[in-house]
Amino acid sequence: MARTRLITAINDALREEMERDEKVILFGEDVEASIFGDTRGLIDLFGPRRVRNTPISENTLTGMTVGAAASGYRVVLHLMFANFVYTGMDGIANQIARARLMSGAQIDLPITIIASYGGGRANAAQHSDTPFSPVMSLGGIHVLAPSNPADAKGLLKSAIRCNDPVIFFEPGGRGGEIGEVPDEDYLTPIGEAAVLREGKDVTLIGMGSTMRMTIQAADKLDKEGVESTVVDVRSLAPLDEKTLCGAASNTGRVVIVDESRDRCSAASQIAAILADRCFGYLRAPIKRVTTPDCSLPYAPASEKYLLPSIGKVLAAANVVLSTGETR
Amino acid sequence: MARTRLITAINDALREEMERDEKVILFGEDVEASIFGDTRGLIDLFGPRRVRNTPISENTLTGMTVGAAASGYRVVLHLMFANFVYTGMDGIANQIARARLMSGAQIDLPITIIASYGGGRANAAQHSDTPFSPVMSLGGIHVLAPSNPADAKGLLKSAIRCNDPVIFFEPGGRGGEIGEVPDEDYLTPIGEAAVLREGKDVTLIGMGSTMRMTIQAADKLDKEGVESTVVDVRSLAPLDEKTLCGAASNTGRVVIVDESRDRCSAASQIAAILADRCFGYLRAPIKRVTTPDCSLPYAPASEKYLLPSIGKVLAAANVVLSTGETR
Amino acid sequence: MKDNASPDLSQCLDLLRTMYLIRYTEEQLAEDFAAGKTPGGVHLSTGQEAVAAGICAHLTDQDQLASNHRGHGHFIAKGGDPKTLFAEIYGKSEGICRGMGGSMHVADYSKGIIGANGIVGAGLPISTGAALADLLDDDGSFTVCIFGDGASNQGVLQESFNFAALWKLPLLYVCEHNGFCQFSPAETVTAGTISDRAKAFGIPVKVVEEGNDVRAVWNAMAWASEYIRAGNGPAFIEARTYRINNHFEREHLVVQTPYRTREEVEKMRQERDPIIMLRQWMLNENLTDEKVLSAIDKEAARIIQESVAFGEAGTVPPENIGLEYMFAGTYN
Amino acid sequence: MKDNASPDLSQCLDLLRTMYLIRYTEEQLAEDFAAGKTPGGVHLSTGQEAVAAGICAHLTDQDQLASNHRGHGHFIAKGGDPKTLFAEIYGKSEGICRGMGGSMHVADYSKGIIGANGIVGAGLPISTGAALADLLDDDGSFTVCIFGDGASNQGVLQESFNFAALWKLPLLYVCEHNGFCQFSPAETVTAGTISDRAKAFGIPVKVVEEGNDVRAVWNAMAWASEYIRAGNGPAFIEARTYRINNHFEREHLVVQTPYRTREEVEKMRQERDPIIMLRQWMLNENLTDEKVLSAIDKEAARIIQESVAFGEAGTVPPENIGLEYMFAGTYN
Ligand SMILES: Cc1ncc(C[n+]2csc(CCOP(=O)(O)OP(=O)(O)O)c2C)c(N)n1
Ligand SMILES: Cc1ncc(C[n+]2csc(CCOP(=O)(O)OP(=O)(O)O)c2C)c(N)n1
Ligand SMILES: [Mg+2]
Ligand SMILES: [Mg+2]
Repeated sequence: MARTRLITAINDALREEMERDEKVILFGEDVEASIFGDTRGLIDLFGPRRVRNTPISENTLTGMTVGAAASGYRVVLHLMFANFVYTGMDGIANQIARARLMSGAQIDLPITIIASYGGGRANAAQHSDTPFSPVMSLGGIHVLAPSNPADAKGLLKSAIRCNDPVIFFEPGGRGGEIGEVPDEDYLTPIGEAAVLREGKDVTLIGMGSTMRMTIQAADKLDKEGVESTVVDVRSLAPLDEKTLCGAASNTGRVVIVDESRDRCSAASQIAAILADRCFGYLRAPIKRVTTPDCSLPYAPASEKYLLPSIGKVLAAANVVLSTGETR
Repeated sequence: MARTRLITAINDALREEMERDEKVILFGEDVEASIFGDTRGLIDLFGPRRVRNTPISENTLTGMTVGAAASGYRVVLHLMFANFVYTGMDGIANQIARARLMSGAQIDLPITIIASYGGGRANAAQHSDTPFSPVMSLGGIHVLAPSNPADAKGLLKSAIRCNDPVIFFEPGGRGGEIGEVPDEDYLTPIGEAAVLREGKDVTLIGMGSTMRMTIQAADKLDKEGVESTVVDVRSLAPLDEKTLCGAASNTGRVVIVDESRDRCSAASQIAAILADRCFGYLRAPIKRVTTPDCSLPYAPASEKYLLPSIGKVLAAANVVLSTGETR
Repeated sequence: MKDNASPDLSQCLDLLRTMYLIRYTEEQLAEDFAAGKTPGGVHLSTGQEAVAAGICAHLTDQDQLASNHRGHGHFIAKGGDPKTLFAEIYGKSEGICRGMGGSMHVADYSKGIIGANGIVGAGLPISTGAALADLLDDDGSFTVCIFGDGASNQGVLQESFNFAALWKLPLLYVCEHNGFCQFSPAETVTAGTISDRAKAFGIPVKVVEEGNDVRAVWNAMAWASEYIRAGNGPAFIEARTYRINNHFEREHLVVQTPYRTREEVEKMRQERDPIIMLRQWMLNENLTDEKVLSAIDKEAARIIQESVAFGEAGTVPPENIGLEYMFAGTYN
Repeated sequence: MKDNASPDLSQCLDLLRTMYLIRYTEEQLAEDFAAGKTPGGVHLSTGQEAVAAGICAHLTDQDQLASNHRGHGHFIAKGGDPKTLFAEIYGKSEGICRGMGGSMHVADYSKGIIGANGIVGAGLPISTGAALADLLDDDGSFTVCIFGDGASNQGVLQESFNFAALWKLPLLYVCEHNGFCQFSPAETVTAGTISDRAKAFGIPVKVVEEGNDVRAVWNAMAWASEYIRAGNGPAFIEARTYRINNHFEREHLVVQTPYRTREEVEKMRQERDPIIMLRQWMLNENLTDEKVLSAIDKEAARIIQESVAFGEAGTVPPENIGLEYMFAGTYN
């Protein structure tokens, strides 16, 4: 194990997979200079054939992945900010997510799209979205949102080796967060949530950028004598319904924390699943801590006001702890 | 009241609003010839200044609405098939849905986008989506999905008069469905669900293309002595949470029917709201009848297999009627 | 390469065969649609056969071809099996896409047919990626993207030009200019000359004014394929043709105001039928005789009838198969 | 209109004033960013002032201007109040967008400034719609869209060309070609000459080789505005300039490999500073003297200092205001 920054873990994953399989190619706008640091240095190691700076043409970039992947390459596209998912949406939604089905499974599409999401840095409305659900809703593409360096590395490696399309959502502005990362080659499986701790009183479910505050809220509750089960969703599509249901049923009291706008969020999807599959175990309303249905303003206090926070997680936890049936 | 086809009601709404306000302009691909019939004849009445055939350029079409609307026009964009929402997504998501906020409310954006959605006609994966949630998740745009001619007319008129952006989802292939439409000028308010009938046993919530089967399921249940509360959501964003909660609480047993793919669907959002706000009234798991997370195949039986149906609604109703607590 | 390169006799007969196959396919599908035999809609390419035939004559199975919503002809010309085409359009398991795609999505990756597409213009990014793969493979194969005049107004065309020009991608653009974008005459929605758009990126261009003359298309393609295979980067062919059929076979039900005259269509049918044009030329030049030509005609008709029978005899895909085809579910 | 139209003395002094205002704004913001005074990032236009000044000198408040992520200069040149600009970038309620937009979204609709934009290329569709409104209004006003060389690779540029050419939209395209697309030198991501892309649609073009010569930009714009106001449809100006500043003010923290040399930047700063160039020319031509010029300089510096003070004195927007601004909530 080594203490590693999130962005370094991602960079390591890319490097290791490019070393492992020469069919892996990477392209995107300024992937050489690497604005976030995640693709830094790859051009020096793998050269301009496999690492390509591109023009600003998101619609072509997303669609291109299909042609290259169907021709036998393992394609990594760096889309920079997650708001550009919208800019290149046709390729993602109308092509990547359904080309295999439409072909009657003639082809595999080993495509990984990387995009950095989230607010809190006064990047204003066009550089701060958390567009999990527009991609989750497509069906034909896996959606990953790691919260820590080890998972980021393990999930990205799985994504690249996966013969199906994956979008890898990188939590924006958290490249510096540090965690222990195994030294050996490892994969974090797609489709598995992680139960970070088990406690009998309340279940806190977080994902990606909200995981840290979720854990911190659990720590606070712990000090007050409230024991939390804490789940990191990690894979938003496919969702690990079994683990989520198990964790929710343990306590019957659930708070889901997701930076997406509330409407049709990952949090809402999880709540819907629980309200169906674990209904009998629920003891209190399922609470969602999400961003209200609003784009993020520039002014920091106005932006912060809308985003999930430890305080909001605790407030929601207190509601579910104090309402509903007792055990 | 007059018996009117759905597509005629929509055409009437467009004509009446264009007559009422000469600032209303309409453009889109082949809006003159009108592939669905909804814009038929408008070119003859209002001429080529106000009714414009456009090139195939969805990204520009959606973005253009912002420039024209901010300049004082009331813009109607016909996008043809709802899958082209993805093709023109940047304009919708990064511009239309947030331009007002980013400007500090300097401008209003009276924009109406019309798109025809849904499967069941072997149109294959790229012409059959029900992309409610990618637009619902944006926050800054109202989302309407009428199920009958009267609501279609009333909601479209409201959309055009609304000083905010609206997407109007037209149920594909149902233009011929007939209903009573008031003779006088009327508006159907945005943000209000309609309770179509009240019954004490189960609450069936439908929207747009699934409303008909929802009503038919209710009729069948009625014959078996099961009384349904039936709700037509109509406005997917904003959602009429009050009416939905009231209708759900009446029976405590809820089935939500939505043609979207399940993940992050409108159905999931409604389920999440109910699991939070009406928890104490729920007597059974909340069931969703949606399309599995898969694009629609061409082969009719394989397509049909995935889509909601009366049978699936009844099966879900029977589950919620037979599980959970009795009253 | 000589500018007057011309197909020899056997090549001409192959071109004729291909055009007949396409023609009979489309005529059959028009009937099938009218009879309710195709579950979904079809966009037919009757009258445009020369483009598909002339272009694909220069391609191998290693070369790739991306097509559009009007893709039956491209599929057949590129070597796709009409049997699997009919089975597909009839929605059968034996279809090339196992009934999952239908008319707008026919693809046979084993033949380098990387897909018709229901999104106008979407073949352009896809073939840009395919051509990138060709470049990396460096095996002399290249990718062709066929698209319509209407598709030319999708910005991805110019985005793709830019990639192809910058990276010298082995990519051929073929604009099948049939004069209409759905129900809009081209000049009402398309400014300027489409091939000029390619020139702005330094991409060399050939405009085939008579795109129904399969020999002219063949000739332009001889130039383009030689140019691209030599590693020079992308090229562009604009072929002027005409759509004899409706835009789609439901058209008469939905379009109430005519966007072209019956006379215009009739004139085209009579004067610019690519099959008649090629036959006539061969006879005039005394290259062959009616007997040979008619044998090709009959043989094509027979193949299509067999294909129809194959399609009809096909089985309905298992209802629940869609979800299975979504993902490979495998890892490398 | 004469090809050698040239700004007169008072116009030159106005141009100088505008360029000073922009320069001092950007220099101030560079300091502010370094000092942590701007909540978000900033893209500065130091060295590119001539384009903003020369273009906007020909515009009225009725004319509209859509800009990009590097939009402070365009805002000021088009008549935006630096006070509300600073307040905006400081995230204050008194900001032109009430602190909701920040640097990348400055807009003043009352002045026809229809918005900077954080999505590269997005100004193009928006200004196409604005120009459609101009066409319908038919009041002689027109719309300008300023975008970078990098933005030229977004397909919406050509989509917009097509609309503008077809509908004769009163729309001026201004490509502010500063040689870089973020950290990529233009030639590595942009094929051919951008203005050729406009020509393909029949749109007339002026390339200003020395886009740091404000008089040259002014001259091109005199032509373009006269051409467009006369109802001829769209026009295109490509102005070659150079970005002296970082791409954004965080650049040195994220970019480890230099994409240009210090010497190149230094040379540009010394030899092609648009402010120095204009001053020098006026003095050489004996049109004015140091005193007049220095008064303009000082006046601009004072205005910006006042603007900074205004911004600093501004109030923080109510936390919960975002939701309120989302929708008008009204009906017609
Ligand atoms: C993105 C998108 N927009 C619109 C359509 C609807 N549509 C199908 S074919 C067509 C016209 C295409 O014209 P062209 O490219 O010239 O091809 P042609 O039909 O003439 O062969 C249109 C608008 C579509 N399928 N996809
Ligand atoms: C759709 C989109 N893609 C990428 C970016 C990131 N980005 C911001 S500025 C920029 C470069 C723009 O270059 P250019 O248009 O030449 O303008 P300049 O910065 O040189 O003024 C890029 C890639 C973005 N903001 N939007
Ligand atoms: Mg055409
Ligand atoms: Mg630039």
